[in-house]
Amino acid sequence: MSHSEYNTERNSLAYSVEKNVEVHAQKCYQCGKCSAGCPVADEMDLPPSMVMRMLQTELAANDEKILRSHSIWLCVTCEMCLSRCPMEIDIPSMMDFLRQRSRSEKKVNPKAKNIIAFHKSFLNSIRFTGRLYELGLILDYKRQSLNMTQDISLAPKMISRGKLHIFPDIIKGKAQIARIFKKTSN
Amino acid sequence: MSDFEPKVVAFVCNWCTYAGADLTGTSRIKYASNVRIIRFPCTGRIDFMLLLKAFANGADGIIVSGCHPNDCHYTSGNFHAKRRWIMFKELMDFMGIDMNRITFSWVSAAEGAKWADVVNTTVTRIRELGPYVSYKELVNKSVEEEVKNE
Amino acid sequence: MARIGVFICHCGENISATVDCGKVAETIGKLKHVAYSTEYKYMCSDPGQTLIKEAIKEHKLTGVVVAACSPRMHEPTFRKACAEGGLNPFLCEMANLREHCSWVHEKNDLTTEKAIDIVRIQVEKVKLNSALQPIRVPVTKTAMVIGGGIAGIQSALDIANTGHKVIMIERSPSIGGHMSQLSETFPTLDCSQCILTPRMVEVAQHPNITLYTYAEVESVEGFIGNFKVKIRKKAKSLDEKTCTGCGLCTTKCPQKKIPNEFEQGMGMRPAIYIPFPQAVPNRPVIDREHCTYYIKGKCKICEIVCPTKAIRFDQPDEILELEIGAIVVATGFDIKHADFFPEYGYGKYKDIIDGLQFERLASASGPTTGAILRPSDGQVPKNIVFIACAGSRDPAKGIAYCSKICCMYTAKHAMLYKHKVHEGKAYVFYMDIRSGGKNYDEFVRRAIEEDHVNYIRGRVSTVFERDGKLIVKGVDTLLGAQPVEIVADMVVLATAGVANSGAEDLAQKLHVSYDAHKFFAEAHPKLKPIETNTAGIFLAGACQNPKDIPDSVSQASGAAVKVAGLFSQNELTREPLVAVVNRTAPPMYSTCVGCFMCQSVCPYQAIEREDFKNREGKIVKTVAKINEGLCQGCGTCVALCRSKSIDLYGYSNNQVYAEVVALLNEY
Amino acid sequence: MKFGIYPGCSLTGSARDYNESVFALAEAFDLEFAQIPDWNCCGATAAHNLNKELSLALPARILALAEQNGLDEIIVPCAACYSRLVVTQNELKKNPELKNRIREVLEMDYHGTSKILNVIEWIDKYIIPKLDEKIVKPFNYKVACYYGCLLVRPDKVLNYDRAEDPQTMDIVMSKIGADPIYYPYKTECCGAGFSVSRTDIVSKLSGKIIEDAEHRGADAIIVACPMCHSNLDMRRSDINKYWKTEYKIPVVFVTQAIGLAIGLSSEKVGLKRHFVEVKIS
Amino acid sequence: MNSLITRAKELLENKSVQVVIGYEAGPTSVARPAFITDPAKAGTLIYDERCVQNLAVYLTKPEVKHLGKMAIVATLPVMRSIMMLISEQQIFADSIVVLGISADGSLLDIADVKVMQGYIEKSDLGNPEKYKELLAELNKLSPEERFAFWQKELSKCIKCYACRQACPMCYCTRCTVEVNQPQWIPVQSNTHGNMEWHILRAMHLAGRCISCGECGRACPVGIPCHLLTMHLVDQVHNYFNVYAGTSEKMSSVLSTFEPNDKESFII
Repeated sequence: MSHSEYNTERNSLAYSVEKNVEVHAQKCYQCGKCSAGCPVADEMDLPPSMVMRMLQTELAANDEKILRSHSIWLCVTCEMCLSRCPMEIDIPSMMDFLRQRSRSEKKVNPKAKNIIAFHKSFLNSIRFTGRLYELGLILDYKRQSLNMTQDISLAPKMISRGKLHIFPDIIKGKAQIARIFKKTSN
Repeated sequence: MSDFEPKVVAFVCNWCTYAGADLTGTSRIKYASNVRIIRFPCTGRIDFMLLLKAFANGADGIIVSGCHPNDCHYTSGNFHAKRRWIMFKELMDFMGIDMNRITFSWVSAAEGAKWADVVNTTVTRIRELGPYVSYKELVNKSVEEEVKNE
Repeated sequence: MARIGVFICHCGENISATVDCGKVAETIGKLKHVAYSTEYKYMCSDPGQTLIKEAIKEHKLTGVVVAACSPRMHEPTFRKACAEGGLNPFLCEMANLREHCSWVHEKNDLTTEKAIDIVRIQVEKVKLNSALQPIRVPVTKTAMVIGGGIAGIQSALDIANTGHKVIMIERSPSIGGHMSQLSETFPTLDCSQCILTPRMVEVAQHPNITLYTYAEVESVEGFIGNFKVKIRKKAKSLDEKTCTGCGLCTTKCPQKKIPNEFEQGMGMRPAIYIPFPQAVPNRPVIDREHCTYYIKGKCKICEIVCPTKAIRFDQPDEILELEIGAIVVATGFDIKHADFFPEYGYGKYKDIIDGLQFERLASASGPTTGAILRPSDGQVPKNIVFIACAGSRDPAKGIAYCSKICCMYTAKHAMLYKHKVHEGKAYVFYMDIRSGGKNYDEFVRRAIEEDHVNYIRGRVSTVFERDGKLIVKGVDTLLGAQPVEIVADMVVLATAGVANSGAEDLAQKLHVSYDAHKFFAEAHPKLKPIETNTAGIFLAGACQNPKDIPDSVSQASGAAVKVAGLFSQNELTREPLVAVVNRTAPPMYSTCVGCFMCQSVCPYQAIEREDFKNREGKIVKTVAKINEGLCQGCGTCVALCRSKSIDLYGYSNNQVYAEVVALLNEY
Repeated sequence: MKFGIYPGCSLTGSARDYNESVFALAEAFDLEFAQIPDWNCCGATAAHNLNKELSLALPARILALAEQNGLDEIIVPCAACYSRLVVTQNELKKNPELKNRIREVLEMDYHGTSKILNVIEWIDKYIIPKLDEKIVKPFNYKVACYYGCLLVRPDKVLNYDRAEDPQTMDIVMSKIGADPIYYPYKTECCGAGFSVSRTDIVSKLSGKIIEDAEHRGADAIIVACPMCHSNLDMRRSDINKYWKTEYKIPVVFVTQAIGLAIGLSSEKVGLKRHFVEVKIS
Repeated sequence: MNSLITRAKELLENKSVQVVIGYEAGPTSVARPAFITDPAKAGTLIYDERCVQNLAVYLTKPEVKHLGKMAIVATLPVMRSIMMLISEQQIFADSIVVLGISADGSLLDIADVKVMQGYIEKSDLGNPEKYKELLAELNKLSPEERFAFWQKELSKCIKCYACRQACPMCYCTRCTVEVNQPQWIPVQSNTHGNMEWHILRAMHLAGRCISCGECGRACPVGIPCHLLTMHLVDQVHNYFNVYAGTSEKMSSVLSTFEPNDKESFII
């Protein structure tokens, strides 16, 4: 079997990662330096080096575990892993891809609910105004996350320090922003 | 076309393909007897003009073969040959000369079986293509032209 | 008029079972210029060879074709027979009827036809063969060994013991190399100095070895057997013959704060110094860069105290010109230092040291007389972390290869530490343990099982300092990348082995290839690991890639055998199958037009420039010239030359052209 | 040469203090810059987590607007926005097909020619040369310079400071009289995007950063990123609750520190808006 | 082209060069080469659309070399020829003054080889547009049609070797066609031998041709032989990503290699 034939038969997650973000999981030799430097590794169900290893197996069961993991949502994109990786593997880009894939396949880990709720609220906020409306964001997030009591004491303090607008900033190009959102929705 | 026996000439390097063909012999692997081998020290030595001369002298097919990249006895002769064949092939294609009649291959001293395979596939292909009539006609016509000019 | 003799061999029945040898002999016999054609059962047998010898005389043959087995088998046999029969051996060719015909085809007319063609090709070729004489090159039986580490020492002694002269040059003031810096050696833990020092002394005392320390190669010209080498003997600023090596000057020198190279910067030395107590030669040199006299123009205390008046401040560098027959390159390696590692603090933490520094700490003759102490405060480290693969296998840092020796010396370091600090804890962060070698893996197991060194599989992300301790952050990848944080007193980096400084420069002077990492390149990775692509120059030790002592020593002895083999002859004879650039009468001199594209295809740097001058001495033409000492006869230049000014003996344009024509024309 | 500024959303809201100090410095040093007209949010972490194309399109619109208005150099005080803009510029430069696609999405021309400066680069280039003569109150404090993630990583793309133990902010601080301490947490992550959604993680990570600075005797943590600031300052009570501590070390923007050194009032540079009281003046 | 004349005059007057190679008006619609040694005659120099010949061919001619240090009016193909000739050690960079002419016909200030290299690198180095179409058309034909096309064209060849004489890169003092041991190329003109000659010529120019088209212009019977070398220019760029004549230190494609050179036909 030639290499090219082999490639066309692959439909693993690792292959998708290669195709979409040019990150080659096979480059990883499991030194663990990414996990060692990752600020949230101890919160993760699968530290970054484990995600790499599971991708390498190209087994459907492992691909599934990755897409359903909490880890991919806990990655804060601090880029420490990439900056120290001896093989220069772009784990942050890979994580972005895995998150998007996890969502598109509806495999999001339930524990990541709040994180995604926040991201969605954030994008909702700018979708209609063009800029972030922080108060709106907080209220929308509370609605989405059903986390009504959190930060209840923060908002008044922010307002008293002039750090929270009561009304949103709406840009002139908001229609264009809406179109951008529409065209890029996947 | 059943009695057509193609003439195939093989230009090979001494260290890999010639030795590989020796191994085909010591392994008693049988292959088509249409091939005639010409030995060179290295593929780097093979002048592209010789390939044209082979066709001009009636060859229906040609094999050019040497050491695999990185295995050249002289370190880099085959790399230079490779570039030469790339250019040659493109030029031949552009002039409409049938490159299906030339097989380029890497056959190492350990690849006795591959040598037999290279010869057999080439001979089979040339058998299908038939004699290189257009080239032979060109040569014959040219002889006539010369006679006319004189 | 050519008179060719053709001898068809039956090879028992190997050929005659499928090829009609009689018909071949008969058909060939009718060809133009074939004076004699015959067949015989075994051409390679004595009677067969006699047949050839007699026919040469009887039929006044000008060329011989033996149609038998592969020339790769018996060409030397038949060429020798021809020579004995009075014919130049290069007027003999073989037609391969066995491997290329009888063994690979069925018995039929086509096979016999092919056999006839095969013989015909060689007949046409041999008509155009020329009588060639083997190339003879005289051999200067003096070897030069560059580098005085263990590889150079071994090679020099082995060559010297075969009775040949050796010039050893070493750029530092003493021979000994990295091995002299080591404490104990794996896997036996015997003391490095104890096994090395006697060999160093032997070099100094050997009647066949001339040692030049503080010397470097300036230039190399010529070719195998005939190199002309210039070396620069840097001024030591003293008369070595007068100096007794008493060392008084070194104790009185007021400049004492120069980082000691031998101690890897962990100790200080004066400006006039002997690198280490066992140095060979045991004579000081003045480091002019740091000497007060050379900087400020006054001091001269060494001169005042010297009991034998040996100091020579105005001594110049000396250039020596040497005739050398073979060269062994044994320039060794270097390691990356802690400042190479941003994530481990760019070298700013005193207690993060490299492997060679640890060797000095562990050495009984080192700055701490063998006690493992923190460089920062002289305390005994209670927790020590060894980080393997520091820089090696790290493409991001430009070093993709494995440095090979680190796994073993890290195990040794951890062991030595545990032997000296019994209550201490030693951790090794590793990725893989590469301990192939005799008794090597057993050694690593001992470190783990008997000395309780804690091996953790994972790479350290960062090390930083807090409250005088080093915080080492890693993971245990065998526990699902569980975080590991060790509060260490000292960290030892098993840093990558890299090419020695100046390796590239030297390789260029020697015209020897080197790889992307500036390590010297061998001629063939498997079958010519000691040779370089320049004939007569050999490699020994870690200048080729990081190597441990046994490997370096083995290769050094191998290189010595190569040299001794070369020196076993007074002249080198080579097959004259080399390329030649034609020469014509002035004013043309050659049809070569001097584009020198051949120079860039030649793998052997065999193509030189030849200037032709007119009567006024002005250069009127520059053309290519093949150095037949270097040419290996690949012929790539021949096929490239547009004006057909280069040809190759044995495979000339005329010959190969005739073969093509012969092959296909009707007969 | 026309200079533009892209403040980003935070600077109009939760990081107004930062905004005020940037503009105060610009005023004090006679530096002019035009806000990129009608700028939009860069999309921040949310966009690149959920939608790659969107995460490129939003910053690309900002850069396209800058080009349209002839702004050759854009100052981006927010480290997060800075990172998104540079990464986008780089990504589109590498991939012409993607560039065309983004142009389509934007319905605007985009070339990626504007030079993007982060706040330290801006200070280095335009303030440092005229700084000495303006200093009236040297900032004589021990400071822990905290760079966070996005100012230095990915270093090969940003091409700004070294990723380990960066120095640019330390140098700026020492120029106004401060004593930057050795601080290994310089580039550790504060929790960034989890500011709202995972305050526990933010408290944990930011707590370590604050603890080490206090432990090493710093008088202030200096930052150049509104996200880092909000995590270390606004979230201080959560942090103290999480670690059961009473950390009081103030968190000061690098621009605020310079402002104080050249004699601007603490109101002027926005110090009064901080949650953790800044007893430095 | 006053600036060109002024510059040429100046060079000759202050003896920086002994000869200026340029163009002058001739009896036909095409300008002819001029070899100006007298500053007073610099006024006859012209540069306009009539000036098409690649003057670099004269740089290696002994009779021109004998005149002394040269200045040469150089359009892009001439500059690239000069680069090739320097890299192949046929001329020396310091023995020649380049009077560069830009694409719009104005005089360039080419102070040295570096400047020339900078100019070349900025220029479009592919085959000229007018030939690209022809090449594309030929490539669209079937192999048999191409074979027929070239047989027809090459049957016209009279072996006058004008293509060789016009080419700045064909500077060998002895050409392969003059070798008779063995006789690589038949002396007489016939279609097959003509084809062998043109293949030889194209191969010898592979990686060295700078797309000036001079060979085709020179052919008295109108064989588009420049298309052969230009096709290889495209292929060299395609396979090895280089154009000839861009640097004085460049080695030709066929005398160098990369271990990872890609091809798809060697089995």
